[in-house]
Amino acid sequence: MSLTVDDLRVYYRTLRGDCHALDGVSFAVADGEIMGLAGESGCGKTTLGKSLIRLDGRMRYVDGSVALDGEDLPLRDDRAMNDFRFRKVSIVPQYSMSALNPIRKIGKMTSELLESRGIDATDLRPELERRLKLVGLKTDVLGMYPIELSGGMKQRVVLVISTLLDPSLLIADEITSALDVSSQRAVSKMLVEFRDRGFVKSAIMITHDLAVLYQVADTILVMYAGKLAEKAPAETIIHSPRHPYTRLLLSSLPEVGARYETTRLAGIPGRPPSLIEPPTGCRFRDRCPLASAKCAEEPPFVDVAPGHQVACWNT
Amino acid sequence: MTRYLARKITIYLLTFFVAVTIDWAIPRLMPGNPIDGLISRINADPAASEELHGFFTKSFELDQPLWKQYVNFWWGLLHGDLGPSIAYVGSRVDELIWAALPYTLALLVPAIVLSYIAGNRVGAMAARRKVLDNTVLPVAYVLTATPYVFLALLLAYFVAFQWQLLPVSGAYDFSLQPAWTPEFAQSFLSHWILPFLSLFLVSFGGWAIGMRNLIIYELEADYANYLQSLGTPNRLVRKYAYSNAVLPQMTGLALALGVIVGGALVTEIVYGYPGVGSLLLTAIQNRDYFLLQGIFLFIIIGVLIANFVVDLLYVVVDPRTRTGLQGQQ
Amino acid sequence: MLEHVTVLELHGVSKVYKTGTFGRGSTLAVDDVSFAVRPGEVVSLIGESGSGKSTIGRMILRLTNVTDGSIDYEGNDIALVGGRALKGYYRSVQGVFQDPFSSYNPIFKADRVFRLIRSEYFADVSATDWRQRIDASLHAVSLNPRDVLGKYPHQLSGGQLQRLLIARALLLDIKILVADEVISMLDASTRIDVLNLLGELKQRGLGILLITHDLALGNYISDSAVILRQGRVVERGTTAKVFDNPLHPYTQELLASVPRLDAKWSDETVSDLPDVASDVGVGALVEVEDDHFVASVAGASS
Amino acid sequence: MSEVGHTESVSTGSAEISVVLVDEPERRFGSEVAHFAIRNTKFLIGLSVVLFFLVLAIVGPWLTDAEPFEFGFPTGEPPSSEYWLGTTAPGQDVFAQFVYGLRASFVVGAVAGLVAATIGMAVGFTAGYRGGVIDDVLSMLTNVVLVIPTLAVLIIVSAYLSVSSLLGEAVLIGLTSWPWAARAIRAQTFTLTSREFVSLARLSGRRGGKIIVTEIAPNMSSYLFLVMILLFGSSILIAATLDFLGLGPANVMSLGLMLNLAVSNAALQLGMWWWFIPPGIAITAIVGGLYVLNVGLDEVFNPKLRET
Repeated sequence: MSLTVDDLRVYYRTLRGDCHALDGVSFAVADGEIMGLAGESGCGKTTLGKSLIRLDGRMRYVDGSVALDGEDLPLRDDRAMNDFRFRKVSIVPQYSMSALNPIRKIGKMTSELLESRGIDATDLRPELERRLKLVGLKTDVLGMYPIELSGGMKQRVVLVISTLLDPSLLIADEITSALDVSSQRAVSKMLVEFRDRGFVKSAIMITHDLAVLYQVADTILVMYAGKLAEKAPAETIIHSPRHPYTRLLLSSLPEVGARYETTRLAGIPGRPPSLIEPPTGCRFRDRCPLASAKCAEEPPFVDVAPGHQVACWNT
Repeated sequence: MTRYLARKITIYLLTFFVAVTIDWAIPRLMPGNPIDGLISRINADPAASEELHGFFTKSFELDQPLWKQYVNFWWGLLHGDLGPSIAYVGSRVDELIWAALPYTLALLVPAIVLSYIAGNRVGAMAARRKVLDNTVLPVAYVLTATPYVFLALLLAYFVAFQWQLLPVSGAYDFSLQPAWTPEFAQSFLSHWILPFLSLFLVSFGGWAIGMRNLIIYELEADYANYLQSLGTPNRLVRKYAYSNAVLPQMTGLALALGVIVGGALVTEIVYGYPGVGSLLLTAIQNRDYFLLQGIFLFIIIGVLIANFVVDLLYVVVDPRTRTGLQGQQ
Repeated sequence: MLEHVTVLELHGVSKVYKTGTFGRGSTLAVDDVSFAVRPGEVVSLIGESGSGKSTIGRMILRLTNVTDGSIDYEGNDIALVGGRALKGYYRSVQGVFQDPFSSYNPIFKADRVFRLIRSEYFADVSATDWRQRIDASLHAVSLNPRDVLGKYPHQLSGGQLQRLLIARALLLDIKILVADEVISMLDASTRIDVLNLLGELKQRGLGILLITHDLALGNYISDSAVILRQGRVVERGTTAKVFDNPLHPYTQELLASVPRLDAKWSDETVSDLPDVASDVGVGALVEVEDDHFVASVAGASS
Repeated sequence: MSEVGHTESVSTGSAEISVVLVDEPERRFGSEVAHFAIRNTKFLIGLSVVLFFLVLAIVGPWLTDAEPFEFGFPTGEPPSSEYWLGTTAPGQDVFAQFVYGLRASFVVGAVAGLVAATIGMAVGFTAGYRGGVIDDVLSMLTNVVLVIPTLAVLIIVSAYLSVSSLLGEAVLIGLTSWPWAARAIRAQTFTLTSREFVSLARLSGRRGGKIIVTEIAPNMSSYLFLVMILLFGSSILIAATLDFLGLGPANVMSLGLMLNLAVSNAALQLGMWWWFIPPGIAITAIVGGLYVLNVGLDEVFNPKLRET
């Protein structure tokens, strides 16, 4: 089992008190699996991604544990965690466009980064060049400054750097959102190819765009207001979802071909609850058409079919 | 890169042109006849003032049409002829300034360079260690708020007069003549330390605060977060933060040159150090207009050259300007 | 209510941005673009970032000037409309922008946007009459006055803020609305409500220019579509024709790249996937079928 | 000066969703600013120091009937119960000189700060809002005045103009120290002008000038206040230097003039520390207090800064 997460809880300080960004999530990602992590803004998907590698600023672990390849990750010990970072678990951050040091050539920064982690940069040089070619970049990119590259090129450079040590788990946070449609497809397919070539053993792809996940992810985990709603193979989530939130979310996505006159789509009324004082029971209760008295009690995230988990009493 | 430097040079040439024009225009734009105003303030006896009146009219060439005066002013300037000095009768302004300049530079250049380097180092350390942050920073705030003249007075009073550790006034012992002898060097150094120190400390405070804030800002930048997410040891992250923070500090250095030069002039006056500053004091006290205008031009030229040097250093430090792309403003 | 004369027409509009100090360098952002927007019709202007679509929106709203060509509203060139007449133009043509939180001055309450309109256009209207108009326009955008009035922008959701801006435009009883990426920053679930609102307003006779990079949205409510690439129109016509039978390679490429929920991407291997070939020439627009124009592709067989 | 505004990064498509809607803007408004200000130690220290000297400047002259230039007091007396700050070599009351000097420094600081801020705002807002050629010309002008050392210009001007009044000196200082404020305000205006609420104001029929006043300036009020504080402090420093050089008004007692008189009357050699130390400390304390006050307020207005 590549990654198992058990009742993980992460809060972060805001001016108005603690925000329960992640409120007890448990799931697993198998070897070779690309898990899509979807949900609207504020559902905690980015926080979940960060909690597996490095929390920043005002976030802190409240509860729970994470095991990677059978080994418990020392989440709370930042120094010990360094041994796992980059080698075992790596990340392509949401801010990839500005993740490269502006005043260092890309080649020099990469070798300084590798040397600082005790790795001989010259050994890896051929492999680095091979992978750059693989993602459609010429090797003289290494001699250029970040300011000279386009957004799509920077995204690919960060993807290559982050996976250079063949990590067991890669977290790809919104790597397609800031790109044009054509480069969006290219980058998404690169992730699959990196998994196929064994550059990463498994990956979590975080995005709000369910359509992209349907194209590349094996399974999709949908989150809502800091908790897990549903996880299932991509095909099942998109075409036969069980959780009411997933169903409503899918029904509000205009398909290429859907017309206003013929197929009138509907959004989900209301807004996600504030996570500063989250409501008890199921957090989707006040927006859910199937809500009943039972929903006052929090629904467990349980198997309803092999590889298909849902957190809802009325599925 | 050439585009970046070309733009900078145009600004400096334009600035020099404006400064010279200001220098030429002020005496001529004063209400009333400037010469009467000048002489009344020199309050010399009637006979001398009559002779001075003719002297001024000829040297200011007020009888000429304005544009002719302007052209002649530039012509004289380009030939290094800044006119005669009134305070030091018989010597020319440019000679006086060239004589005083080495002492000012001996004070100014080390003070600027060393305070910049030390200030940035200490500021970077303060951003890292809490204990330093709570001790060095408050001191830096006091230092940068202290007027140059007051720190000079404090050091002069305690170190020189009360504790008699170091001499005050002059650049070397009166009995000596400038020569490459260890004895002269020792005397020169002992006179040099206090003015240098007072100039160094005030500027040091400014850089330390600036760098400390910039480093904290850079450590929050995306590239720092990314490196830390990949488990990079803090040493490398801080190194990158420092090299990125130095860029705005360089621009800051260029902007601060005017203030530091002003500080140097005042510090020289407190210590009677024989640089351009002391020359300035005598020029003010004796209403020596040509000397004042000469000093004004030297300060402008000096600051412009220093600014250009900082721009050259900036091109070295910020590679993006070398790739033809616009460096930071 | 449909006046045949009311139309917003772009004739060969181009825009050149000056760069460098004293504008020595220049970049061509929009190049010879022509199309029209009529009341009761939604025209979608589709292009990727850097295609110049937002620049066109800003030129129509007189927020930036046209380099050459002209934009005519009701037959006269809006570039010549000055001072008081410009305020008249804004009574008929209004805009809503991409970032809801950047469209409100954060230190004032959200409904200050109404006060701005009132002080400039309806100073003589009585308070009660004005309040009724606000309630009516809020109702038209299915917002409850109690939920939105008197709140700071950060206390409202992106969807509410965008609908508030549309209500503001309705107060001026406009004919043409320029909606520049109004839903790209909203969550999927609230996005569709704003789109449906635009659909209802179209049926009530409003002309809408929907500027977006999202083909699925463009297709959902637009009657005709204009595909833009690097400042030039590559294909234009009735939405159904353009989407069902794309003729220009760029449009075909876009439609093939859009991630769909009912079909997987065709799976050529990643490395040979070219960025859209930039050398595909873009000639003048040729009417290939009724209301379906395509830029002639130099050399390549269409 | 860190950026005032709740989202820094420019939106590049939908990736911006989670950033904008998740963390509510950390900025604070009216009542909240006061609430956090009184808890910020830097703000309190800076404010109390500045207020102390302000009160001393207002009340001081009423505590003594001696005039700053009045002679006839014992010469060179160290501070005593009768002469709180002692007397000068020629027999003047140092305390009288000190409190009148304080008053002069606050006046110069305020007037010069106001003049510089007004010009800075005018140039900064116009260049930032208008852009294009106007921006290029104004920026060129700003860069030129920025490079010329303020002190050098003041030396020349005051040598000829024989500055007779405190106001004259303050205006002169203001006229030469506005450039960096103009640059700071221009940069801030530039970012605000690109925000969509400015375009919306134009779509509501508002024109340039009114938009700057009603939309842009209020948004920068905290930023403008910080600029004003720093201008106030730097003007006091420049005035002290000018007066020390003897280029300030000769008939007005200022802290700089006290230093000048002390040095030219060999106070250091005679060990009369009470003649030059109080004015020096006062200048340092006021300017230092203003800087610390500014840092404290910056943390209050933009809580993103790391709470040290």
